Amino acid sequence: MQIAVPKEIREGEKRVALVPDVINKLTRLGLDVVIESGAGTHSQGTDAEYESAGAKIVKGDVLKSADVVLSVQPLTPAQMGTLKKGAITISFLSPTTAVDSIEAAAKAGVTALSLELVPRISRAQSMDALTSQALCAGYRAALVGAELSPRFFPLLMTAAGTVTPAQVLVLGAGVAGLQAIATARRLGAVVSAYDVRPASADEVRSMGAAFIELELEALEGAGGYAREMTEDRAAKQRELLTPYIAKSHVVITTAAVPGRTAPRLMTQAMVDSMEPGTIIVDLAAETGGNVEGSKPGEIVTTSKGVRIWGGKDVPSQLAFHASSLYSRNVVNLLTLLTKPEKDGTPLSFDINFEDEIIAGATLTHNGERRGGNK
Amino acid sequence: MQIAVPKEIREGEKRVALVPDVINKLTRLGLDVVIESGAGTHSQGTDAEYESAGAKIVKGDVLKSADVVLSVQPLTPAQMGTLKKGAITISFLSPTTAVDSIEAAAKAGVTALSLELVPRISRAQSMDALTSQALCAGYRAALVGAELSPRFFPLLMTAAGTVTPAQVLVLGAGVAGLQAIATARRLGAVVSAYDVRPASADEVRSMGAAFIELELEALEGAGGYAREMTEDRAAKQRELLTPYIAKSHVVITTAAVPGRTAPRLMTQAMVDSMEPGTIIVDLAAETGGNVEGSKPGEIVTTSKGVRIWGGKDVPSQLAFHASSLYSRNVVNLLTLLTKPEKDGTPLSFDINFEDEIIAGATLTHNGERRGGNK
Amino acid sequence: MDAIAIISIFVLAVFVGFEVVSKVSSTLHTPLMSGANAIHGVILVGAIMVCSHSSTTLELVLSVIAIVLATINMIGGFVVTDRMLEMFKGKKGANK
Amino acid sequence: MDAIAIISIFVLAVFVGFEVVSKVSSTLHTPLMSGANAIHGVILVGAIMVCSHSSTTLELVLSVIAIVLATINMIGGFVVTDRMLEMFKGKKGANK
Amino acid sequence: MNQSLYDLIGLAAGVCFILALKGLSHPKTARRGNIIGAIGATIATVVVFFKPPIHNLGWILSAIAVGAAIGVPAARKVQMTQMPQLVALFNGVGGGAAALVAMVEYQALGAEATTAEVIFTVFTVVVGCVSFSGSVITFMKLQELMTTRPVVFPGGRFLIAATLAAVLGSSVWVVIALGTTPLLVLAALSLLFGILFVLPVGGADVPIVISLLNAFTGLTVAASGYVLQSTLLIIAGTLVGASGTILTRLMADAMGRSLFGTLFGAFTAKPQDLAGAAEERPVRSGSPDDVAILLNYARRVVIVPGFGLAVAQAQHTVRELADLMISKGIDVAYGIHPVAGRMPGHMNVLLAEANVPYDQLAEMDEVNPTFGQTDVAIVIGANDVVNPAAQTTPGCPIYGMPILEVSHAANVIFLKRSMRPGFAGIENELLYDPKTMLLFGDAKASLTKVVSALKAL
Amino acid sequence: MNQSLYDLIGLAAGVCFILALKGLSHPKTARRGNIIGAIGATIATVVVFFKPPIHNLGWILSAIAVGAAIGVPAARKVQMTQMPQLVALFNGVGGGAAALVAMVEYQALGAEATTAEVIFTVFTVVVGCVSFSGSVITFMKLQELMTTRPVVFPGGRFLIAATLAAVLGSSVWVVIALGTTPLLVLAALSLLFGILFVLPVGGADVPIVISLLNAFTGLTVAASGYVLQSTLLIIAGTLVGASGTILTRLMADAMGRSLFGTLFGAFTAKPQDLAGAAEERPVRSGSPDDVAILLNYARRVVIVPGFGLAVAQAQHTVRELADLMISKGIDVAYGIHPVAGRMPGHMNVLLAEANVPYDQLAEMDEVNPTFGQTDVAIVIGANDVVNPAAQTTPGCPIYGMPILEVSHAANVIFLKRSMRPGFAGIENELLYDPKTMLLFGDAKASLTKVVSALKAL
Ligand SMILES: NC(=O)c1ccc[n+]([C@@H]2O[C@H](COP(=O)([O-])OP(=O)(O)OC[C@H]3O[C@@H](n4cnc5c(N)ncnc54)[C@H](OP(=O)(O)O)[C@@H]3O)[C@@H](O)[C@H]2O)c1
Ligand SMILES: NC(=O)c1ccc[n+]([C@@H]2O[C@H](COP(=O)([O-])OP(=O)(O)OC[C@H]3O[C@@H](n4cnc5c(N)ncnc54)[C@H](OP(=O)(O)O)[C@@H]3O)[C@@H](O)[C@H]2O)c1
Ligand SMILES: NC(=O)c1ccc[n+]([C@@H]2O[C@H](COP(=O)([O-])OP(=O)(O)OC[C@H]3O[C@@H](n4cnc5c(N)ncnc54)[C@H](O)[C@@H]3O)[C@@H](O)[C@H]2O)c1
Ligand SMILES: NC(=O)c1ccc[n+]([C@@H]2O[C@H](COP(=O)([O-])OP(=O)(O)OC[C@H]3O[C@@H](n4cnc5c(N)ncnc54)[C@H](O)[C@@H]3O)[C@@H](O)[C@H]2O)c1
Repeated sequence: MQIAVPKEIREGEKRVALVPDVINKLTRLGLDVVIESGAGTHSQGTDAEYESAGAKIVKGDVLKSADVVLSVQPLTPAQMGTLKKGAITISFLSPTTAVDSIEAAAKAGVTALSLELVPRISRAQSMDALTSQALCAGYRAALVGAELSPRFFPLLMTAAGTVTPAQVLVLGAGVAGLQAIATARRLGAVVSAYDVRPASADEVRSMGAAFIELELEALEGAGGYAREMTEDRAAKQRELLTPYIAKSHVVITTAAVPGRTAPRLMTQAMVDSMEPGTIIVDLAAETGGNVEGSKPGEIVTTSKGVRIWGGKDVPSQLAFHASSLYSRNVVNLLTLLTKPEKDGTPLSFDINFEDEIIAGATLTHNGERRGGNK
Repeated sequence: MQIAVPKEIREGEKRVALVPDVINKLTRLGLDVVIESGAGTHSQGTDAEYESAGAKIVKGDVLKSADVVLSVQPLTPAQMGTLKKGAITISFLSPTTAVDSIEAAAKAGVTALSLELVPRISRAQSMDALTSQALCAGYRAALVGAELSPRFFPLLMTAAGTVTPAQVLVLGAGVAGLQAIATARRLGAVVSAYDVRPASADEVRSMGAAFIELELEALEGAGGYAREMTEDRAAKQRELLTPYIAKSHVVITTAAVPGRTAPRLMTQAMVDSMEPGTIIVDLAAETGGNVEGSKPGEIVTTSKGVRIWGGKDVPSQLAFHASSLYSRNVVNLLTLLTKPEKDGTPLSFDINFEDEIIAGATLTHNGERRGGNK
Repeated sequence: MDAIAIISIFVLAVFVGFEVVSKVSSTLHTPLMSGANAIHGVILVGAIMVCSHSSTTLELVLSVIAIVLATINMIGGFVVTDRMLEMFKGKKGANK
Repeated sequence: MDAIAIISIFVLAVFVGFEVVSKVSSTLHTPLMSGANAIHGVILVGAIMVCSHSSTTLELVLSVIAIVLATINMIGGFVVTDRMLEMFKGKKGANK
Repeated sequence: MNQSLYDLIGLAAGVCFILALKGLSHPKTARRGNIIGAIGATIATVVVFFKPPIHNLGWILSAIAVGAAIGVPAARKVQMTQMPQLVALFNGVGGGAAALVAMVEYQALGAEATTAEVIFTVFTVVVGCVSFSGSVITFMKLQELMTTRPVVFPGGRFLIAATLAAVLGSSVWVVIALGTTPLLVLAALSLLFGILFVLPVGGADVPIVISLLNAFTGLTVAASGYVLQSTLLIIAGTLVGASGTILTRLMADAMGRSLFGTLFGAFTAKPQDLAGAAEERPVRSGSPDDVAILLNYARRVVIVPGFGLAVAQAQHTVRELADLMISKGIDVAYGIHPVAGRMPGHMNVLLAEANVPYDQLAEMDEVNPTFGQTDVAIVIGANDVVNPAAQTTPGCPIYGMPILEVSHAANVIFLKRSMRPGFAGIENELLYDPKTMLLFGDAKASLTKVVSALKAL
Repeated sequence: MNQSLYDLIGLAAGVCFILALKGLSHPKTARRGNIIGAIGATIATVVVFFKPPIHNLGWILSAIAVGAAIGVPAARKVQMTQMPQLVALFNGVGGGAAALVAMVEYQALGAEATTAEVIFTVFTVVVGCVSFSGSVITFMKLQELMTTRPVVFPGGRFLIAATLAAVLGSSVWVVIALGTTPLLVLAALSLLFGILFVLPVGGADVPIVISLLNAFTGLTVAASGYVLQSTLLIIAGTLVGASGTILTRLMADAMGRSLFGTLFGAFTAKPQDLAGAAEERPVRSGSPDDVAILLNYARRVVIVPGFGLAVAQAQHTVRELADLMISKGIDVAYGIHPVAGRMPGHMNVLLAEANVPYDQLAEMDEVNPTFGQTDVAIVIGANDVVNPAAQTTPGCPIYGMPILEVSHAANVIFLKRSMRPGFAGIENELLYDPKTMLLFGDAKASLTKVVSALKAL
């Protein structure tokens, strides 16, 4: 059985789906691992390291002969076409944006699993790549805020006067938001945060930050995710948040609603209410942006001197650890699919839809599309 | 009496010698403050703010009529020429690199004070701009290290495996080094540090970091600064440091010896001993570099995949707070020179060489050069 | 012995009793109670005294019963207390 | 009063004395010493007793001196203790 | 033997008892204290034989032998959990002995008895009998020979009041009329009163009542001492009476019970009140002192932090506790579950803030095999991550998630505020496990108390 | 008055004394305790007049009046710093009184005296006289009426040993020969012994000796009680004797002195030993308990951290202390000097790590004006930043640097390890200031102890 990892081809993607460290977990199961030469370049995994970890390095295409293809970004429709029938592909295959690839997978009779759709149950946490990558993004967001700000984050009382601490506001306190809070707090900033989910108040406070209570009804959907809200409520939320935003030195936004474009938390006017020299870090820039005017991968400076950093491939900016966490998620999912050799029955894969995780994550199987269960 | 602040003209200099906040300290003494329009642009001080703080905004030259000129970078020889005889200029006037400006100042009969030469006595700490700017640089250095590293700084135990903490090594534990230690520690890294001064062992430990004891004699000169060392000792130090460097993920170097080019702490071979993906932050790049191959203002990637960030105008990267601290230092020094109005005798300046601080900091007076006292 | 002496002794013993146990951690409540319980088994001494000078059979029978009961109280009490305290038995010598 | 009673009283009083002061913070050492000092001023009672039944002039003189000394000890002792304790005088009512 | 010497030796025995109680008040000296007490008792018993004249020596020695033959094996064989009832029984027989001694002495004194002696005799008989019958009932309750629930019946309050009045009445009768019959009547009424007094006491209050009856017995011994002119009995009895009283109050406080309510429940309780008490699954909840003692005598402790630690912001306090344990030579590790808290690495962030050295943190896979050698696992504000349902209850939301197997440790302590479940919303069977002790309250407040208690040990 | 009633009232006074000592052992109840003691003494004194026959009433009342007229003003007017010597003097006169009482009673009993009574009398006279003369010498030392240094002269050891032998010898003589003369000789020798006993004691040990003499006096009172058949005197005297003994040991421990060394210094010390003791400038060093009490009764406390706090890594412990004080309703602020530590913002980094809320941190300019209303400034591992030399000593390396003006606070506490100076290497006069208390030791260890002590209050 061959597990293949192609080089990521999307511009800006620096992660890799398997790091050398985890390869022995697969080989121990009896699986062969094939890595496209150079796949780990950006995440500090050299071909030599892969080889000594027990993988085979192949220059050029690795997909054709593969039984399982592991990647970070979904395979392109063209790549899907080259797969064997019955092959398995695991990646961040988004049912909303990667429609073509899913079509192609179904057509090719490929079993396509999406890490985005792994249900958020406790048992699946070790396969939850959304969480592990959000962790990286949240950490980065706080660092970027500190890096761009012309101010210190911590309070410092010095002979040349007192440096007051930065006021950091985090909007959206999911996995990324909480990590951003933690990191900014560690640097000494005064952090406050807001989220629509009622449970998040306790979570925010448990990080030592202040929670902003707005007089709005809460919104919590299934699996701990937020629900989308009406435009009315969104407008009201923006209005109530404005004073908090105006007095912040750094605002970090991480709000997302699964399968939707990111909610618009800050309008141009809100951005303009901020002081010159303040920083906005929009982690949701790629999915539409929480902040009006943010552009993924760019730093936009407004006419009022506010800089908006639009996140793009943020976990890739922490390529080493992001890859390493992602690899473990993928391997854990793959292990779930694997029936190890036992009593003579050879090693095989078993797409068992009884299992809620597999059922949830599978998008195409045997030429058919499946809904995912979320 | 007119105090003038010109716009900084050196490329990359974003600080300003007076921020709006401190202007009232001067006007309260009866001094007039004139600011060149746009001087505060990069440090978030608009002309309007200066005006409302009590300064006069002048478009174009402010030097000719000034009694005192405050700046961050030394005035150019040309600028010196335009000053009134007897005028005072205060800036980072380095006796080693700004020789021309000092000549020009002497020729123009200008009293030139250098903040670099303010003696390191307790009373002068409020005027010690080297310290305040080193503080900014040290903080930035740690942030840059975290930002560039493809690894997390903190330890995190997650469902997708454990992220091990980054090993950060700080070489040179002066003001900047200690602040870098503090910041890296806050982010959760495991920090160790080395310095030649014997007192620094306790100082490093007091920041919660490990001190690296090398079997070398200590080097401490006057005023708490380090002395230069022989090439033999330097080579030995490098040899002994190599194993520590090889296992670090981020190395931050801040070593300096006043009035000398920065000591070479790391050779190419030592850089090459590091793993790919590791980061070196060389704060001393501008003064010759602690690290072989570092270039000020650039990120050099070695053939082995190590990235070396060469510091250039590092405090300018924290322009707001760096300016604000610098302003207070300058104002404190200026206040020391000022004889306030009293019993009818009008406000005046008094360059009293009895005072050890003034004696130490003055480089030219009444057309003559003075040694500084260090 | 005169009354005032007895009362003095009583009063002082009350103070000693109060002071001695006034700060005891709750884990020791039961062993302490049990130890105190064993101590009042010294009524055995009284029982022996009355038995020794008992003249009628009734007195003898009653006082023999008293001795049996008092012995159970005293000996059993100390033994059971000791067992309760087994957990404190040098499980860790290194302690302070 | 018989000897055994007196000894019992003595022994019990020793225990009470030990227990009562066994955990006192050092700031209270001096006031406590001073208070105890005042207490032994009750020798005044003894002095009054001997004065009351003194028959010779020598006895009278000595016992009158004893009364004076004992009174100084007792009254002075309590007053000075009180003064030492002034710092604890409800300086803060809000305390607990 | 010379009377003075005899008395002095008696006094020495009394001093032993004081030292015994003193010793028993501290964990470190408790065993030694008990032994000193036993030595004192032995001295006292032996010396009495040297005070001639001694008659009936054979009877006396045989009776002692019989008593020892009953008491020692009972005390040796009893199971840990049954000790309280044994103590109750021992206390009862002690009270009975005191009552018998008083009655015999009363017979012996006959008409010579002074009024004071009669009064003390009456006191001894009444209290001794109450202590005897009351203790027997508590024994039966604890041994589950009868219901552990408060026994309350209509009119019970009046019956008990009437019995009390009768006891008082016949006491007066004895003092005035003297004679054996009144005394026997008094004894019978007292026995009845003892029963009625204890019947309405509910299960949890029983230990308090035992302690009180114990103090009572002490007083009867002191009273016998008066009648028998024995300083030793006076001192020993008074000591037990006084310390028993204080102890009763301490116990009531520690259990959060009102002493008054416990004792006079009999008079005030109405049947429906008590019948209404909800029958809940029993959990073992402890005090900070209990936790501290468990920790103090442990060799290895694993701290398992969870979301509750973060909510309580108790990171600094937990570090303090760990440092304290380490300074006592205890091996301490933090067992970090990968999903403890609400964010990946939540516990790391928290503990790093408190400067917990990284090398004290152990990952789940590393720490799980060590629970077998762990004396105490202290679970602070965690729940799901130690919930055995993940292994035992297919279909529950956490089924299949690896957990920290704290149940393999010799003792498990939970610090949480209530019996509420954690994030996943499922009950944790481990909370009801007999080896689990619960310390209810905010984690920070609880830890602070544990630290103080541990320092005091 | 009925003898029993009289005795009972005496016992009540004894109970008052017990409660008094108990009260005096805790800051909160200390004053009340003293008052209870005074009440007890009053009761005891008043009731003695109701025990007829009373002769010489006039003399008695006048003597009391004279005693009061001397004692009260002395106690009222004495300055805080002179209290110890007054206590010594009071103790001495108490001892003298006891000796006199015994001598008079001895006269009165004449040949009727039992051997036991004679022995007790001898004891009272000896110890009372030693207590008297010893106390007078300590008074003179403390009052600086004579040198405070140990007085040691060649052959002193032999002289003192000889005197002791003489005292013992004449004691035996009194017991055997009876009569007034031997008793007077004994008294004289005892007085001499008291002087010789105390002379070699050095300044710092004097309080310990006072405490010991105090315990001695207690025992003489108890002995008088035996002779006078007064339970009250026995109880009161024994209480003072016992508690005084314990207290003496506690004091010696707290001062880090060996009790044995203090007492038998007289016998063992050689002149050169003591003469060699360096004469250092006195500083007032305290114990963690002292610090805790100062803090407990403060309304406002300012914490001044410095480099030593960082060296000791005591940031978490200081926060604990602050939290504890805040929970007691004390107003707490941290006074942060701009150059405290070794790096700009050093204290901020440190305290942020311990999660000290930013709003508790006050800059120098903000906190300096408030020291006047501050009860305690606690300086933790800082030195230069509070050194008044910066304002008073032109030319010193820190002259002209603004400092935290902690000397304006009512009390200053320094936590440091030694008398060594700080970074600038200059002595800090504030360490010798009478309002300064030093707590030596590593800042973290010291703070931990202060926290425990404060919790216990
Ligand atoms: N780590 C992640 O990335 C992540 C993200 C989302 C969800 N989760 C889930 O969160 C759970 C984590 O498990 P856990 O054991 O850490 O937490 P948990 O199962 O939620 O249990 C926390 C316990 O702490 C107690 N508690 C709350 N506040 C307290 C306080 N102030 N003092 C004392 N106790 C307090 C609560 O009991 P009382 O109310 O009785 O006090 C509760 O039982 C898992 O189910 C995991 O799947 C984890
Ligand atoms: N902030 C800056 O940027 C900077 C930079 C360089 C120099 N400085 C200078 O550093 C000084 C700072 O003043 P400071 O008051 O913070 O420090 P300091 O004057 O150096 O005093 C520190 C004190 O802490 C005590 N100490 C050291 N370790 C201790 C421990 N483990 N436990 C308890 N006490 C301990 C030392 O006394 P013992 O030895 O008796 O314990 C010492 O007296 C100033 O002179 C300043 O000019 C400041
Ligand atoms: N049980 C599990 O196994 C498990 C695992 C991981 C995460 N979770 C839970 O799921 C939650 C969401 O995780 P996520 O970070 O991946 O979510 P996400 O990335 O989908 O969203 C980020 C955050 O944005 C918030 N948000 C959405 N709309 C908003 C709006 N209009 N204004 C403000 N905030 C808005 C959401 O509430 C969420 O907290 C987490 O907080 C976590 O508690 C559970
Ligand atoms: N007393 C005061 O008022 C005062 C004020 C500020 C700083 N200081 C002291 O002065 C010291 C130096 O301050 P700085 O940061 O401005 O110094 P700096 O910038 O001149 O040098 C930075 C550090 O590099 C170190 N260094 C030099 N050569 C080295 C080598 N070969 N290897 C390793 N390290 C080397 C130096 O020891 C110094 O610690 C500080 O540590 C501080 O304690 C004193």
